[in-house]
Amino acid sequence: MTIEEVQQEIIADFSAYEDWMDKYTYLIELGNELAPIDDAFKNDQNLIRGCQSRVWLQQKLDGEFLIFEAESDALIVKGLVALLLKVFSGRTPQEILDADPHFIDAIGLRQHLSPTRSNGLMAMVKQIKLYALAYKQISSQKK
Amino acid sequence: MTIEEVQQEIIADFSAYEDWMDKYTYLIELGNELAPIDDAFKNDQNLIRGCQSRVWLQQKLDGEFLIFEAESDALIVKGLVALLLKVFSGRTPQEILDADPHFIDAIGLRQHLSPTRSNGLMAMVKQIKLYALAYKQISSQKK
Amino acid sequence: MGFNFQDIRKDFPILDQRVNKHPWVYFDNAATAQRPKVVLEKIREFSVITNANIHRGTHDHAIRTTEAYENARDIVKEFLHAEAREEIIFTHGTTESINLVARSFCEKFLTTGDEIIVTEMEHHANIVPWQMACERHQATLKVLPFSDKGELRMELLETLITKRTKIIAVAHVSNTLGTVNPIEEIIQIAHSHNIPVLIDGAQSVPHASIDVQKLDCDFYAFSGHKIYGPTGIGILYGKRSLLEVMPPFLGGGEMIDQVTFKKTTYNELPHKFEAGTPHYVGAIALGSAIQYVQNIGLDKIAAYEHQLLNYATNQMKALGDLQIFGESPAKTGVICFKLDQIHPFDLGTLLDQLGIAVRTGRLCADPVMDHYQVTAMTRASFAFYNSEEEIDLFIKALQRIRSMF
Amino acid sequence: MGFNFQDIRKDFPILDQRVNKHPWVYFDNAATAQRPKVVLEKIREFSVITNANIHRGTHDHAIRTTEAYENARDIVKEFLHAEAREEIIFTHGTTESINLVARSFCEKFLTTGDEIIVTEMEHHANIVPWQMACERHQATLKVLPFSDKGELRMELLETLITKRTKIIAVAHVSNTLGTVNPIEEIIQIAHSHNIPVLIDGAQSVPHASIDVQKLDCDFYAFSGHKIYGPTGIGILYGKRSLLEVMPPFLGGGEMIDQVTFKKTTYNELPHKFEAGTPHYVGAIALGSAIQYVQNIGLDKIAAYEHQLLNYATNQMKALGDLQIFGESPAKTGVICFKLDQIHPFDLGTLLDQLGIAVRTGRLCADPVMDHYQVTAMTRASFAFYNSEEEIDLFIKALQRIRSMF
Ligand SMILES: Cc1ncc(COP(=O)(O)O)c(C=O)c1O
Ligand SMILES: Cc1ncc(COP(=O)(O)O)c(C=O)c1O
Repeated sequence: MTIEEVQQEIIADFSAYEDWMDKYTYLIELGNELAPIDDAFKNDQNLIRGCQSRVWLQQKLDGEFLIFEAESDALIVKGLVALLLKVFSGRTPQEILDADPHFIDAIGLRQHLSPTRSNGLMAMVKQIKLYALAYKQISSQKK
Repeated sequence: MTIEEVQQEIIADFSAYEDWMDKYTYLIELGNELAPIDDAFKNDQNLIRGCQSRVWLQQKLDGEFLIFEAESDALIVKGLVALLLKVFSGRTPQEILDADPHFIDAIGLRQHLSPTRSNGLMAMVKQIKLYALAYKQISSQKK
Repeated sequence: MGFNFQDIRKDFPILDQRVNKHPWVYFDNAATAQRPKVVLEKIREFSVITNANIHRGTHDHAIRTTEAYENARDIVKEFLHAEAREEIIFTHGTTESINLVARSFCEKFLTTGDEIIVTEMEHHANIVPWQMACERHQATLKVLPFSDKGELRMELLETLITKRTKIIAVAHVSNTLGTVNPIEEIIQIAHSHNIPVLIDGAQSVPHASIDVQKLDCDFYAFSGHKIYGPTGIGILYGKRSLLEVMPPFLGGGEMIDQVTFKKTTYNELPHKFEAGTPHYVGAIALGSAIQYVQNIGLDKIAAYEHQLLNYATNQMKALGDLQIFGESPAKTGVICFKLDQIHPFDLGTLLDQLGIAVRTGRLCADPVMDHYQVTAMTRASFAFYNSEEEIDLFIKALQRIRSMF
Repeated sequence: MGFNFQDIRKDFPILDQRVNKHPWVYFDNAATAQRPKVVLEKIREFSVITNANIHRGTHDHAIRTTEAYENARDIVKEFLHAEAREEIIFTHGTTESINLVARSFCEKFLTTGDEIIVTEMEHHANIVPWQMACERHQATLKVLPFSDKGELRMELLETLITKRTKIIAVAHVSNTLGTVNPIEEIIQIAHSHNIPVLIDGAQSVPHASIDVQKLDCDFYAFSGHKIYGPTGIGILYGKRSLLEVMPPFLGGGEMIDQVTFKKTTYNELPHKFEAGTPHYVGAIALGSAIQYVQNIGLDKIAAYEHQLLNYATNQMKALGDLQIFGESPAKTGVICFKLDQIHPFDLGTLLDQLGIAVRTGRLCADPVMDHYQVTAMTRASFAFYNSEEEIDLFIKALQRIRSMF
């Protein structure tokens, strides 16, 4: 599935819930299902600091694809992190750079990504893009 | 005339003027008529500082009476100074301490004496009272 | 309850709204209070009817605005029971008030090797300015700890005081634990060593009447926006004898007497510490806010809020697996807590979905977080316009949220 | 005139009143401007509809207030044409903005024997903070004089600059002489010596559009209340590279990253310089005020005000025996003058009796008073909501008052 297809799928999933509390219940579920990352990677270097919740982000290259793992100490944030991973993990740097996570807006969770929010999600997206840019430059130098 | 009688006379004088501009014209007249004080006395020691206009106040004892001379660089203030001198100059310290210059209020110039005004008049009245207090204490010590 | 609750709610029309389809329950009062109509009316009056810059004006609007501003100072003076109006300085909030003292007092009195004492339960506003002052003057910051119950360990105070202690800064009421600190005792002990005391009153003035002369504190700071007044205005009370000898804080218009490039002399109190155009609209409206709570009666407010605190505490404890941080018997309507293992961010987000506004996070009190070894807390804080019915909604919401995890 | 005057007057209902039985003529705009309805509407909105303390909030009102506050920062950023929003600091006014720099910049960069240059025409707000800084750091304040015509003696600037010059602080527009200073040239000269420049924009932003990147100034300060916004709010623009290395000014909430008693780290820009609860209502309303003047168009405003200035200047000169202080061809709508030998206090008092509000006194510019050897001045200053008819009333009033002496 392309990034866009994944986003559409998420939007469809969420459209099943009319009530906000149900959306959050689903997010919490997603958060609970997300595989925890190894405690060893929950270090300062991987920490994306929001004022309220913390997000740890970890990346590695698998062939031409960038694999991300992430976790948060707040479950709702973790649910959102799971969605972002679905969209961004396992993509090429170029795909990541071209993508706009518009699904967040579409499912009505825009406020969680606004620059004035302090849950670290905005910073996580930025960080993912930065990694993508870095890998893209490295691989173009290799050629 | 007692202090009270002088105040009543001033109030009567001012009641002749209906228009504010006429009252101020009269004040300016009073200011112009006020005998200037000797430049030698216009020193820092006699200066009562307001932010906008300056008042110089000079005092001496004549028998049991306190004689004040004063001047201001602003004519309206000088007119008000002239009125205050009419009321307070040539009185005994006790008379001065007992007096309340209510005429200012009665002729509608209260705002010029309010503590937030910076023309130095409020400070002048305070200073006159302080001199009166000082002389009273000195004379009671002599006895 | 000693006052007509329905009437009071009418003074706060903002409270009558729905948020996320639920009736709005505002339990974030310790962060900022809502403003009654009279305050907004006053702001309107000094924008639409009368407005001019204050002081030195010779025209009608300038005179009226100046009088209203200075009248507000008198209101604050009476409210705090200060000895003189010159002891009331308008600042922009508690934070600026404390910074003013930390700069000016320390510039005058703090030298290398001196010490300052604060407590472990202070808001950052009553820690960081002192840390910065200590850094500038090579002095040391010492900390009076609190017990897990949330009470200052008063028995340690004397052991912290030395000949080098120059000032003690302590909150009247903690913004996290709600504890009402024994400031009378602290002031007495400090004064027996000739040490002045600054009281951070941000969380106390909205809930209790204050008498700075009886307390004999040397400085008292609070914010307008927490006492139902506007933002951007605050108060520093200082004893005249100290304010007189402290150097000015900010330089500019109004705080000077005469300026020449050779030598500038400063104005008298209180103007010496009020540089530039003050937030005169805010000051005037703060006066209205204070009169508003005085009209209701601070004792009545305190009693009612205490009732809310007890009601909420009991209901919350009945939920089980709910930890309350701060359980001093002397406590205002501030409850920091933890529900199960739910992260405060999640809890705050979900409460908001149910129309309930609480504050979550580190609450500008990192040392308190560290004390309890948590990364964040959830705080519900009450004002006299809140009700037991609202607490019931809150409790129901907690139960519902708990079931989601 | 390029905009509909009648419509504009409707935005300022305060102007439609009588003072002392005369139609009120407000010519004290340089002291503080009146606020259009939209500004008051915004204040109302963030008191009656939405209100919560900003940042770190997880609830609806906190989020909306935070967004409005940060949006106001973006408005200011666009208005000043700054490169980044991090370079826009909310302060409480020009005075605080300049003091912030005078404290923080000087703490970092000023050492014994260094020098600071200001000009002879500065407002006290741009003199006293530097004098205080010089005193703290044993540095010297040097002064660029102005000519009797009211223009900076630019030929002397190079002679004042030495290797020890650490900063130059100058008004964009003088609050007494009205002179628009050649700040581009000053900045160029300063930068050729690697000296940063602070511009006091209190009297310029309401009357001209500003591009801090084109100007290449290092700091730019202004006040909300002079640009039709609320009191208690102001702006400091600073180049990021400088703000980054300057130590914080005030300590407290929001400006920190992490606080422990051992070590406190500071937040990123712009928060590093915004300690405590900001005057968020004021900041949001300032955003509205800026949008309001932008909608009218600052170029149109400037052109119209210039027309008023010329009209008034010509009428006043025609009175004879009237001295105008400041006759630079580059001038805004500010006229300081002396009529016959009439004391400004008298003149101001009598103008007020005729409904006309002007400012009198030393105008927070003692050195300007000393330059012309007067104890006070009378100042009429115009805004775009003033008219030639009002100037006619003013001239008639001057004639009438003159006849009284
Ligand atoms: C040129 C200039 N600088 C600074 C200030 C100080 O501004 P504020 O009093 O708003 O801080 C003023 C206003 O009086 C001014 O005209
Ligand atoms: C105890 C305490 N001190 C200081 C402050 C800071 O007040 P402000 O942000 O209004 O300056 C607060 C408010 O958060 C507080 O609760």
